[in-house]
Amino acid sequence: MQGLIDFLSQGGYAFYVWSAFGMTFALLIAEALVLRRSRRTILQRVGRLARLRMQNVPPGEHR
Amino acid sequence: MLSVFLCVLNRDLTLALRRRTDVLTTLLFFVIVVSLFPLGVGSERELLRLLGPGVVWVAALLASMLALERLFAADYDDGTLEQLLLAGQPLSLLVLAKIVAHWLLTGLPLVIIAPLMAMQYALEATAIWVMMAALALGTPVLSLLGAIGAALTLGLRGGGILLSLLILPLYIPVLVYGAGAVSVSVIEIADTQPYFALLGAFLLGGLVLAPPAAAAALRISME
Amino acid sequence: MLEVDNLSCRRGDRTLFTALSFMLPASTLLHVRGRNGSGKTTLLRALCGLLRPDAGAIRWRGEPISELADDYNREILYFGHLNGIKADLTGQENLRVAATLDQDPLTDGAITDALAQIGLAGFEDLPTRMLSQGQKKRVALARLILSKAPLWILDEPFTALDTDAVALLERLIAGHVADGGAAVLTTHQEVSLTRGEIRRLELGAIGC
Amino acid sequence: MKINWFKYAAPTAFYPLAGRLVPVLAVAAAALVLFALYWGFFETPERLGGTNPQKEYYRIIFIHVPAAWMSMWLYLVLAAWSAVGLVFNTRLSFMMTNAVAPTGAIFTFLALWTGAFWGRPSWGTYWDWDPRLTSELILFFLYIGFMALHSAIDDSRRADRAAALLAIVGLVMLPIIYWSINCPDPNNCAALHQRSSLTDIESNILTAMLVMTLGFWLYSFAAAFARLRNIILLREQDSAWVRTMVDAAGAGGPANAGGGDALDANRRGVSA
Repeated sequence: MQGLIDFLSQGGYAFYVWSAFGMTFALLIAEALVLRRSRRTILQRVGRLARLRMQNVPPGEHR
Repeated sequence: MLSVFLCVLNRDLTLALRRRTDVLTTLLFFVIVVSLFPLGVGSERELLRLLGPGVVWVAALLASMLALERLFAADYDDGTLEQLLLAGQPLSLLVLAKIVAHWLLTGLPLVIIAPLMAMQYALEATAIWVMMAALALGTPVLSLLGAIGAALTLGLRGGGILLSLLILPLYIPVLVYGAGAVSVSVIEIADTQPYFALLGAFLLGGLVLAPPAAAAALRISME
Repeated sequence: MLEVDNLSCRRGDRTLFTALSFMLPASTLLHVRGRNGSGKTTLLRALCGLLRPDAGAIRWRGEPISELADDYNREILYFGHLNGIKADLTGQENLRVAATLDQDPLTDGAITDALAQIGLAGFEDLPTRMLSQGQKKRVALARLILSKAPLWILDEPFTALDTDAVALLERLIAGHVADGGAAVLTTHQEVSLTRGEIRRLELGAIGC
Repeated sequence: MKINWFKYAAPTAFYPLAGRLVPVLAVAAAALVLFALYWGFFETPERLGGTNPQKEYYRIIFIHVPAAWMSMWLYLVLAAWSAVGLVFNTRLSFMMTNAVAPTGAIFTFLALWTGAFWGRPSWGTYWDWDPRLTSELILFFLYIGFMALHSAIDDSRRADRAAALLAIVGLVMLPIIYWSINCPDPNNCAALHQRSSLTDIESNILTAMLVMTLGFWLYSFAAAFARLRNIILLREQDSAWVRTMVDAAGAGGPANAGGGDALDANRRGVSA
C-alpha cells in the first residue's frame, strides 16, 4: 500500500508527472476511439446510401 | 519577356491608382496599429524605445498580410486571372510582376512612413535608418511568401483568416532579423551587417522560390 | 488539330464524363451541348489545360497539351463565363493588356477598329465599369477580332448579347472556321455556319 | 518497402491490407508502450544527472522526447507523401497525408504539453521561449494550417493539392524558422546551447525512452492506417468495390458490429 502511495506521489511531483502522462494517454486513446466511431458512422452512412439506391431513389437527393 | 512583365506591373499599378483607397487603407492600418501600442503599454520613453522595433515590424507584418487577400482575388473574380494563366507566358513571371506591384503599393509606403512611426517610439536617427533599410529588404519577402498563401486560399470562405493562419508562422525569420537589426542599433553600436546579409539572403531566396510556388498554387486553385 | 482520347473528368466525388473521344480537325466547329451540370464547362476548361483530367489525353497537333504547356496556351483563345475584363480599365487598355500578353504588337488603331467593329465606337476611353453588361461582353468579344489563335474555346458566348451582337459573333466564328481555324463552343441555341463543318457533341446523354 | 507500396498504390488494394495491419500494429504499439511505462517507472533511478539532479519529474522525458521526435518525423512523412502526390498525382499519397496530419498534430501538442509540465519543476516556468519549444509551437501551427486549409476547400482534389503544396513550403521554411529562433543574434551565434547527447543518458532511461518512441511510432502507423481506411471509404463510397464490400460486411462480419445494424436494416429493406 505504502509502495503504491509512494509510486503515485512520484517524490512530490505527482501533479507534473501525471498531468503529462495523463494527457498523453488520454489523447492517444481518445484518437483511437474517435477513429473507431467515425468508421462505424461512415459504414452506416454508406450502407444507408446503398439501401436507398436499391430502392431506386436517386442518390443525389439524399446527399 | 520584359514587356510582358512590365505590362502586368503597369496594369496592376494603374488599377491601384484608380482605386487609391485600397492603398491608403493598408497604410492607415499600419499607422493606427503602431500608434495604439503606446496607449496600451504607457508612454515611457525607455520602454517605447525597447518595444519600437518589434511593434513596427509586427504592424508591418499584419498590414502586408491584410493587403495580400486582394493580391489575386480581384483578378479571380472578374476572370482576368484565367486569362493570365492562359496567356502562354511563364506564369511565375506574371506572378512576380503582380508581387512587385503589390510591394510597391503596400510595402514601399510602409518603408517611407516608417521614420514617422519610429519618432513615436523615440528612436534615434541611426535606428531610423536601419529600420528603413530593414523594412526595404524585409517587406518584399513578406509579399513573396504571402503570395503563396494568397494563391492557396483563393476564393475560399474566410480566406483572409485562413491566410493569416498559414502565412504568419512563415514570417517569423523576417520578423526576428528585421526587428533584431533595429534593436541592435538602438542598444549599442553593434554590427548590423549580418542582419542585412540574412534579410538579403531571404529576399534572394524568396525571389527565386516564391514565384514558382505561388504559380503552382494558382494552378491548383484555378482547377 | 485537336484530338481528345478517352477523357474522363470528375468534379468532387461525381464523375461528369468518362471515355470521351473526339477529333477536331481544322475548319471545324464543335458544338458541345448538354444539360446544366453535364460537364460542359469542365470539358472546356480541360481542353484549355486549366483543369487536369482524371484520365485520358488531349493532344494538339499530335502532342499532349500538358507537355506543350505555354506553347499550347499561345495557340488558344479561351472565353469563359467571366468576361476577363478589368472594370477599372478602359476597353482600349483591356485589349492592350490582352494583346501584350499574347505578345502581339498591335497598333492603337487596330484596337480602336476592333472596338468600332463590335459596336463600341466612342466608348474605348471609358472605364468598362461605366458600360452595360452587354457592352462589357462586347469588349471581351473584341478579343476574337484581334486574336490570331487557331483554336477558339468559347463557353456560352451568346448569353447576355443582343441580336445584333449574336449575329456578329456568329459571323466572327464562321470567319474563323472558314480561315482554317477550329472552335469549340457551348451554347443552348442552334448555330449555323456558311462554310466549314459543324460537329455536335452531346454530354450527359448517358445517365451518371 | 517502396516496392510494396507501389503494388498497393491503389486505394482498392491498400484498404484490406491496412485493415489487416491496424490490429497487429495497435497491439504491438500497446505492448511496447506498456513495457516502456513499466521500465520507465520501475527500472530507472529516481534522479537524473549528477551535481544538480532532476528529481522524479524527469520521467516526463519518456513521453516528451518520443512525442517531439514523432511530431517532427510525422511532418517529414506528411511532406514526403505530399511531394509524391504532387509529382506522381497518386490519390493514395494525398489520402496518406490526411491520415498522418491529425496524429502528427496530436504528438506536437503532446510535446508542448509535456514540455510545459516538465519545464515548471525544472525551469520554474510552464513556458519559456526556448528555441526547441518555440519551434515545436510553430510546427503545431503548420499542422493546424495544413488541416485548416484542407478542410476549407470543398473540392477534394484542390484541397489535396493545395494542402500538399503548403506542407512542402512549410518543410522548406521550418529549418529557416528554427534557425532564426535559435540564433536571433547572428553576431553571437557561437552561444548556441548544446544539449546532452544520447550517450550521456543512463542506459535504463535510454531504454524506456527508445522503446516508448518505437511504441509511439507503431501507434502512429496504426492510427494513420485506421484513418486512411476511413478516408478511402468516404472518398470511394460511390465506387462498386465499396458497395460490394459493405454488402459483404453486412452478411455478418463480427468486426463490423456497429455497421451491422444499418446493414441488417438494409437487407430487410430490400426483402420488404
